[in-house]
Amino acid sequence: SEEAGAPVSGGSLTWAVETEPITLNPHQYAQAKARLLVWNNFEALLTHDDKGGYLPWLAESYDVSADGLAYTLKLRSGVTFSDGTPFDAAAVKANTDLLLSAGYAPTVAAVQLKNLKSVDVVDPATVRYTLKRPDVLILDFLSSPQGAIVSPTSLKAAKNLKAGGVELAGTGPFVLDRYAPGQELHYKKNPAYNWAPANAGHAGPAYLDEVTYRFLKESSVRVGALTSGQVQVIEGVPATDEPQITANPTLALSKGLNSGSAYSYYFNTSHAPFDDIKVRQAFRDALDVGTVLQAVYRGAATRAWSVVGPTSPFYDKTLETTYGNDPARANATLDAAGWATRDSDGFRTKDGKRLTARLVQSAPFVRDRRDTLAQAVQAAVKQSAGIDLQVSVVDQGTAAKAIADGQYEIFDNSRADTDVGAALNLLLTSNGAINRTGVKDPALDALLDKGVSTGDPAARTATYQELQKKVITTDALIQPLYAPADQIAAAKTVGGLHFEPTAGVPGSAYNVWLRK
Amino acid sequence: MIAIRDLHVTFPHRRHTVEAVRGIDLDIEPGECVAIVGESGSGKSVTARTLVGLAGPGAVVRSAKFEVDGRDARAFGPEEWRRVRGGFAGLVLQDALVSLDPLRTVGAEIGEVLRVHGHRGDRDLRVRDLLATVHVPEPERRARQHPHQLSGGLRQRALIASAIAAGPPLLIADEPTTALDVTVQAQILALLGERRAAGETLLLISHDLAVVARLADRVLVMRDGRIVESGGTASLLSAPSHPYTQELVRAVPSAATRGRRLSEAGVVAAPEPSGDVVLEARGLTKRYGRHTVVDDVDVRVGRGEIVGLVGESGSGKTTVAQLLFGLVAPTAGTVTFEGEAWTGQPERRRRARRRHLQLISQDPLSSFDPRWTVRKIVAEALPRGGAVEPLLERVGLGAELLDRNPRQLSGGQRQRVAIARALAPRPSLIICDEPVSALDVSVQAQVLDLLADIRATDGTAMLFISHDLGVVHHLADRVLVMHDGAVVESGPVDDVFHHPRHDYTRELLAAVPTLEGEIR
Amino acid sequence: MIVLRRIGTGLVVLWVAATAAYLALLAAPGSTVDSIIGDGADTPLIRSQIVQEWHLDRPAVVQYVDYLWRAAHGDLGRSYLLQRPVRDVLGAQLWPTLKLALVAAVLGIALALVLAVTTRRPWSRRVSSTAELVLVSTPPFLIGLVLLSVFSFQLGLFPVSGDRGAAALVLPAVTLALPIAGVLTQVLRDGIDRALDEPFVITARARGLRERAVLARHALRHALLPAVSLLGWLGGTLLGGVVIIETVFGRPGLGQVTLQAVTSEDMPVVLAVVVFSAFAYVVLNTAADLACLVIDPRLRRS
Amino acid sequence: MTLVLDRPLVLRPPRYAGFLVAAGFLVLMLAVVLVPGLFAGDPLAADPMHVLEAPSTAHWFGTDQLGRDVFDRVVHGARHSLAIATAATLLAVVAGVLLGMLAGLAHKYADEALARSFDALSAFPLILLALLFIAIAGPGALSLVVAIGIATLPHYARVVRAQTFVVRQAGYVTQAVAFGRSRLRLVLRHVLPNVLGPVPVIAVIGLGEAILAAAGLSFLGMGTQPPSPEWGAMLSEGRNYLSVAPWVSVLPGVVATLTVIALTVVGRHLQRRVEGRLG
Ligand SMILES: Nc1ncnc2c1ncn2[C@@H]1O[C@H](COP(=O)(O)OP(=O)(O)OP(=O)(O)O)[C@@H](O)[C@H]1O
Ligand SMILES: Nc1ncnc2c1ncn2[C@@H]1O[C@H](COP(=O)(O)OP(=O)(O)OP(=O)(O)O)[C@@H](O)[C@H]1O
Ligand SMILES: [Mg+2]
Ligand SMILES: [Mg+2]
Repeated sequence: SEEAGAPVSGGSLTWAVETEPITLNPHQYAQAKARLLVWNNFEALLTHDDKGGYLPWLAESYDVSADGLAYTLKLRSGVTFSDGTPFDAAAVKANTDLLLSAGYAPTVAAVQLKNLKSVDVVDPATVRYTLKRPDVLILDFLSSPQGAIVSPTSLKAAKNLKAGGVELAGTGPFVLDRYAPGQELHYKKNPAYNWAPANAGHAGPAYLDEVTYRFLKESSVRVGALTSGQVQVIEGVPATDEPQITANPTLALSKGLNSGSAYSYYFNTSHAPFDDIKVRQAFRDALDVGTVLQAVYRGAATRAWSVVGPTSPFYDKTLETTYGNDPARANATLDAAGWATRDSDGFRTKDGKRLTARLVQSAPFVRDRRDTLAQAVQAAVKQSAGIDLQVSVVDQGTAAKAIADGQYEIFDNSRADTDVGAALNLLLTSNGAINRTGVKDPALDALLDKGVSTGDPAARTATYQELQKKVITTDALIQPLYAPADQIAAAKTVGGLHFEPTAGVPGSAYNVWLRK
Repeated sequence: MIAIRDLHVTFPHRRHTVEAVRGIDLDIEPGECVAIVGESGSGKSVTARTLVGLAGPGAVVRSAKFEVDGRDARAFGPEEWRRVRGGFAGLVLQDALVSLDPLRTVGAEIGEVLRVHGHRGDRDLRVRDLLATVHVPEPERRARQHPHQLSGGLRQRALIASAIAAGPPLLIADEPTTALDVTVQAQILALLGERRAAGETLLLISHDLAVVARLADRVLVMRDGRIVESGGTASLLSAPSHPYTQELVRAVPSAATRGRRLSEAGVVAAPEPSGDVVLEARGLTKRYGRHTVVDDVDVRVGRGEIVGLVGESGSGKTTVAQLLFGLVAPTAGTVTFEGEAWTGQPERRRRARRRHLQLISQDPLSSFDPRWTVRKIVAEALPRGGAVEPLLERVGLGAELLDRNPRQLSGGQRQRVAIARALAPRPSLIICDEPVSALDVSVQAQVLDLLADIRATDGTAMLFISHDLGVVHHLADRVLVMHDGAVVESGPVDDVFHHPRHDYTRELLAAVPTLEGEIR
Repeated sequence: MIVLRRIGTGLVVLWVAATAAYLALLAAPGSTVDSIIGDGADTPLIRSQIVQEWHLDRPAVVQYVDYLWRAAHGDLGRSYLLQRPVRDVLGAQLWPTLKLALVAAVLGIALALVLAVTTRRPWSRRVSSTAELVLVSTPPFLIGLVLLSVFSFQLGLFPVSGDRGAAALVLPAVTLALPIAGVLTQVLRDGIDRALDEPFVITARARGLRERAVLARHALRHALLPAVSLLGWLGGTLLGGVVIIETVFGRPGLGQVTLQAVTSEDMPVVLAVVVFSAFAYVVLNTAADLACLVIDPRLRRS
Repeated sequence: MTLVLDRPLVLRPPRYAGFLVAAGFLVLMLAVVLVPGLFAGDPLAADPMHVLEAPSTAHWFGTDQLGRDVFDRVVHGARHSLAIATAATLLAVVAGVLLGMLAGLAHKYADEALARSFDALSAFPLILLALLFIAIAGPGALSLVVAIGIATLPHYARVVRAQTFVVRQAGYVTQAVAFGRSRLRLVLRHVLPNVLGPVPVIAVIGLGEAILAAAGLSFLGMGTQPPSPEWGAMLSEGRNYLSVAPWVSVLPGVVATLTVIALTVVGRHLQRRVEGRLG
């Protein structure tokens, strides 16, 4: 903010974060909330710009062959890992080969690198990625945490390779020198750092001498820690706590919408009642998403109209206000669909069966008060259309079993992939890893394939907009709810806080400074 | 030293106020030994404790005059009372076995008195001297031991040592011999006699006239918080004037009372033994681990016969009873009951014959199901269709008790209910394990009379276990003397008690305080 | 000899606990693979890789024996979720929890001793026993929330959370200590009452001892006996308490690890926590037995 | 007879006043459990316009994050919380009495094995044991019931086992042997009724513990599922709003505490009565 003045070097910052990463090895990265930590000490070959394109980072440039099967990257020279190992093509290949090796990172190998054939060292400063079929998402991988390049020496030496920690060395502007599980991560400045990407805000070493990230799971506790001056920055400020920040003249609040898919309810079309499109439409008409969001998030949530997040370049704005909040139509549709009778509790029934939809939430992954939101939705659809939404928050094993056995009618999810195509592939392809709608539609699969076969932004936008119209309007497969967002609250003495372009999550501490 | 007039001690309660002491006068002159006797609950202990200002929580003490050591104690504050306690009067409490702190050494307990009363000099040395004074062998070692490592007699001695540690001119001993074996009891009495001979003042409290008779100059008889009679020991015991005192004196069982009623004037018939054997045990032996508790014991009980079993605590009397009853299997030996094998049989086979062998224990209360009424308890023992009332009448209980819970009965009434229950199945033998040990003399007299009556009318045989030689001599036809698990002597009571052949029997007999001996 | 037998039974309890927990977790719905995948991507390829990595294709018996064998050698396995040796995971969290538990225990015990001894007069006793009743009847997290709300949010006297410095320890330790103090005070007071009913106390008074000395030298030691035998209970309460207290105060520690492990079915960690808590119980109970021996000479006989 | 000495007498008489108040509270609770509709409105009625409002005459306990009336939820929550606690306690009592008596009557080795397994079971903090169970069976009311039932079972089993030992050796059982009674009859007529004596009283106090345990587990998110208004779950949900709306979590907690206190007071009173009768 303005009060922080011009950037100055030095100082140490304490930043309270919501989530303790389950792993500090970037290759194993699986939590969007951990992303702001990764880029402190690790870097990828490319990075996102704010228009859906890519900028070189540890690479100097990249080049795609005409058939879309070979990606050749020229690497930056003069870069060294913090353990002294030089950064070169061999290091890049070592990283990628490790990712492809069995048992190391199954998810990366099976999803992000599923189309990768090989990585080759062309010369010490050049690598080539060869694909089995065209897949522009390889660029997204190359700029993702999983694509971060770790010192091959430290990869070999690490005792707990998958957990990572201080033993893994990266090229980033900070070096992780202390990890107290359950408590905090401590980074110190890498004085030799001199290879920031073009959009980083400045060049050369980071401003701060040290950054400490403390893990404070409870939002009230984070806010309390900030207002009492124990920390200077926090992330994750729930709506109810926002007034405490905004009312305080020494604090500032900023928000960023995340990339990827919107938080949505996916209808399970493989059995009744949502195998009937009328019921799916009626559910959406029965729900006034705006009011529900207002109640739960007190105006702090951004309503989503599509499965694609509103900040994505592929977002189809024309979908807005085309459906929902029409109880009369919902009731008429349901009457027509045969759910015309009501039971003693006021729920609709058909052939003696209640119109029930089960939503199974896995407790460890519930965040953003999505359980509360579910209760609000529950109350709303009951009231307006007599739909019985049953919400259960269960442990991971039970949730996995419920999903595996098809014992659910609604699945809730949001994905924080930087390229929404990655999320849509997982969620909507016939054999997608998290296809919970049960949809198997060749036309849909063709669209999804087309979306990743070309790197041309305009062509991709057209494809994905067609796809959005199909799943939202034509098929009513999805009830989008809100666009996940991140919040940063900080003392006004802190400058340079920002959200990562495209991803929309809080950025690393590289460009942050502390007024003296 | 002590001069008290019209002392009242009451314990106010919300629902019922207990008047423990109702207007007694008490004077103790220096060098005198005064005794208070009376039945349980008559207010003896409360009186004794009131003398040192420890009447009890919430007690209200009123008196016309209360002088301790010539000063008016009614005006004493806590500090003055503290100096009286231990300094002027040493108190030996009633429950000798639990009156020393089990977590501290004997030496520490005695030393504490010395410290509190400002003893100068080597305390350990003084503790050892004190222990030696009360005849504790190896005082040095004993001083370092904890109470549980000492026998009952030694504990009582240590307690007396702590009471006299600060050299108080007055020693108050509340039931100093209760719960001790006769031989030990005799030693403690000898110790107290020694102190009295040395010219100390003594206030002795007991329910046992015989104990008192040996030591006291003066006796006060207490009942219901009042003193009913007092006077010189010899005159009071030989010619009691108050009916209650007369009753007390008459009720003491001994050789002289054989064939006589204790609770009233009259005689009891003793039938001639028929010669049939009801129960016979041969070579009974019981070992627990390496410890032999019962060692090669033979018992024979004839029809209609009362066989006494005496011995000190721990000699194995109860174990013999359990072996005969068939609750515990003997390590060796056999029991024959009514001519058929009794031991070595499966319980299923014995069940039908069980009714002919009954048991009466020392603590009747615990032998009743706490939820049951008297009626139900007795009815359980009756053969189908038997009536309860006549049975109760036989043991001298009215029908008004039928629907009471045993807890609402007095000790004597409880034991009568237990006897009624034992009689119900018309047994041929009743094993009585210390049936009167917990009872006051007068109540004990009634129960003993009842047992004698039953034998006379029903011809029920009994094995009568007791540590009280007087009781056995009064009631039994034959006696077995047990010592360390073995029977050392047996025979007709008069033979054994008048002409003991075994040393141990002689020792036992010598230790028994008797009224007759003192009165004559 | 006693010690050897204690260790023997201790080992049996440990083995039973570990085995029971192992069997129990085996019976849990969803496979191990499910819990490792969590809400991540799920394809047959990923599954087969996980099976390979964790050797899940072996028969259950072999896995169990292997688990016992490794556990006996101090290797508690690797966390499914955190990808680190369980020993490291627990080791790192042990100290914050231990610190909290120790401070709370000391606080609770001290408070109980002071209260039990000082509140012997009728009115103070009544006030204290009412407070104890309230404390033992209140859910610990409510105590925590109220303390947090008043002392941190409203008054700002203590840091809201975390594990930094002594100040951060105050509220959680007090929260944990209060119910303990409540229970212990009741036990101690009851023990003192009982001891004061014993004849040896009258004897002590009859020697001219001051009431204070009777309490300190005689009654308190007797009251300590039942309190000491609560040591095992105390350990359990502390261990169970930290699960909630650490959540309320956002502190790191075993409680957090346990909760995370249970919800994400991180079987190796859950098992380790079970074994650890059984271990703590065995140790504490042995300590309690020994302490009783020290206090009460009557028990030393055999 | 032994004497009761030098303990302030004031303490002995039972506190009837406290007992009566507590008993009255429990009667009220019972009424609330049986007909919650009489005392409060719909616990699920959300009102997005009145979210997190402070206690007032319209909403005695304020409103929660969805604009539901906290008082209505607390009243209806009584049914959930008390039902769970009662079911868990019943389970523990029945299983505990059976196992405890079995151990008390069994042969040395069987008894030893059972006693050790009670020990092993109580080696775990209740919360941990319940968590373990929930890890297997998943969260939910039924899991809570079984978990708390299992976790509190050793408590009853131990009391019953000890009591069985006492009763087994009591004079009246010996006496019953003297009348040639069969073993089964002995157990049914003498042992069982006398062993059961202290159980109901412990169960009343145990009920309070079960409420606390259920609340604790719900607080950790292992209990009943939203939107059902269970006290612990309400506390847990409300915790997020502690700094802005403390009433959402504190008031249900206070009601839970009062219930537990009332149960303890009544239980202890009964205990004194029973002991007074027996001793
Ligand atoms: N602290 C007390 N509160 C209420 N009543 C008491 C108290 N102490 C004694 N009593 C009552 O006072 C009466 C006299 O008791 P005391 O102990 O003096 O009898 P005792 O003659 O010593 O009997 P025993 O031979 O059984 O020792 C009894 O009825 C007893 O119940
Ligand atoms: N079940 C048992 N296990 C081991 N030792 C036992 C057992 N029962 C009794 N004893 C021991 O056997 C000895 C005799 O005990 P018993 O009860 O028969 O004595 P007693 O003569 O009835 O004594 P008292 O007059 O005190 O009742 C005692 O030393 C006792 O400790
Ligand atoms: Mg007395
Ligand atoms: Mg005996």
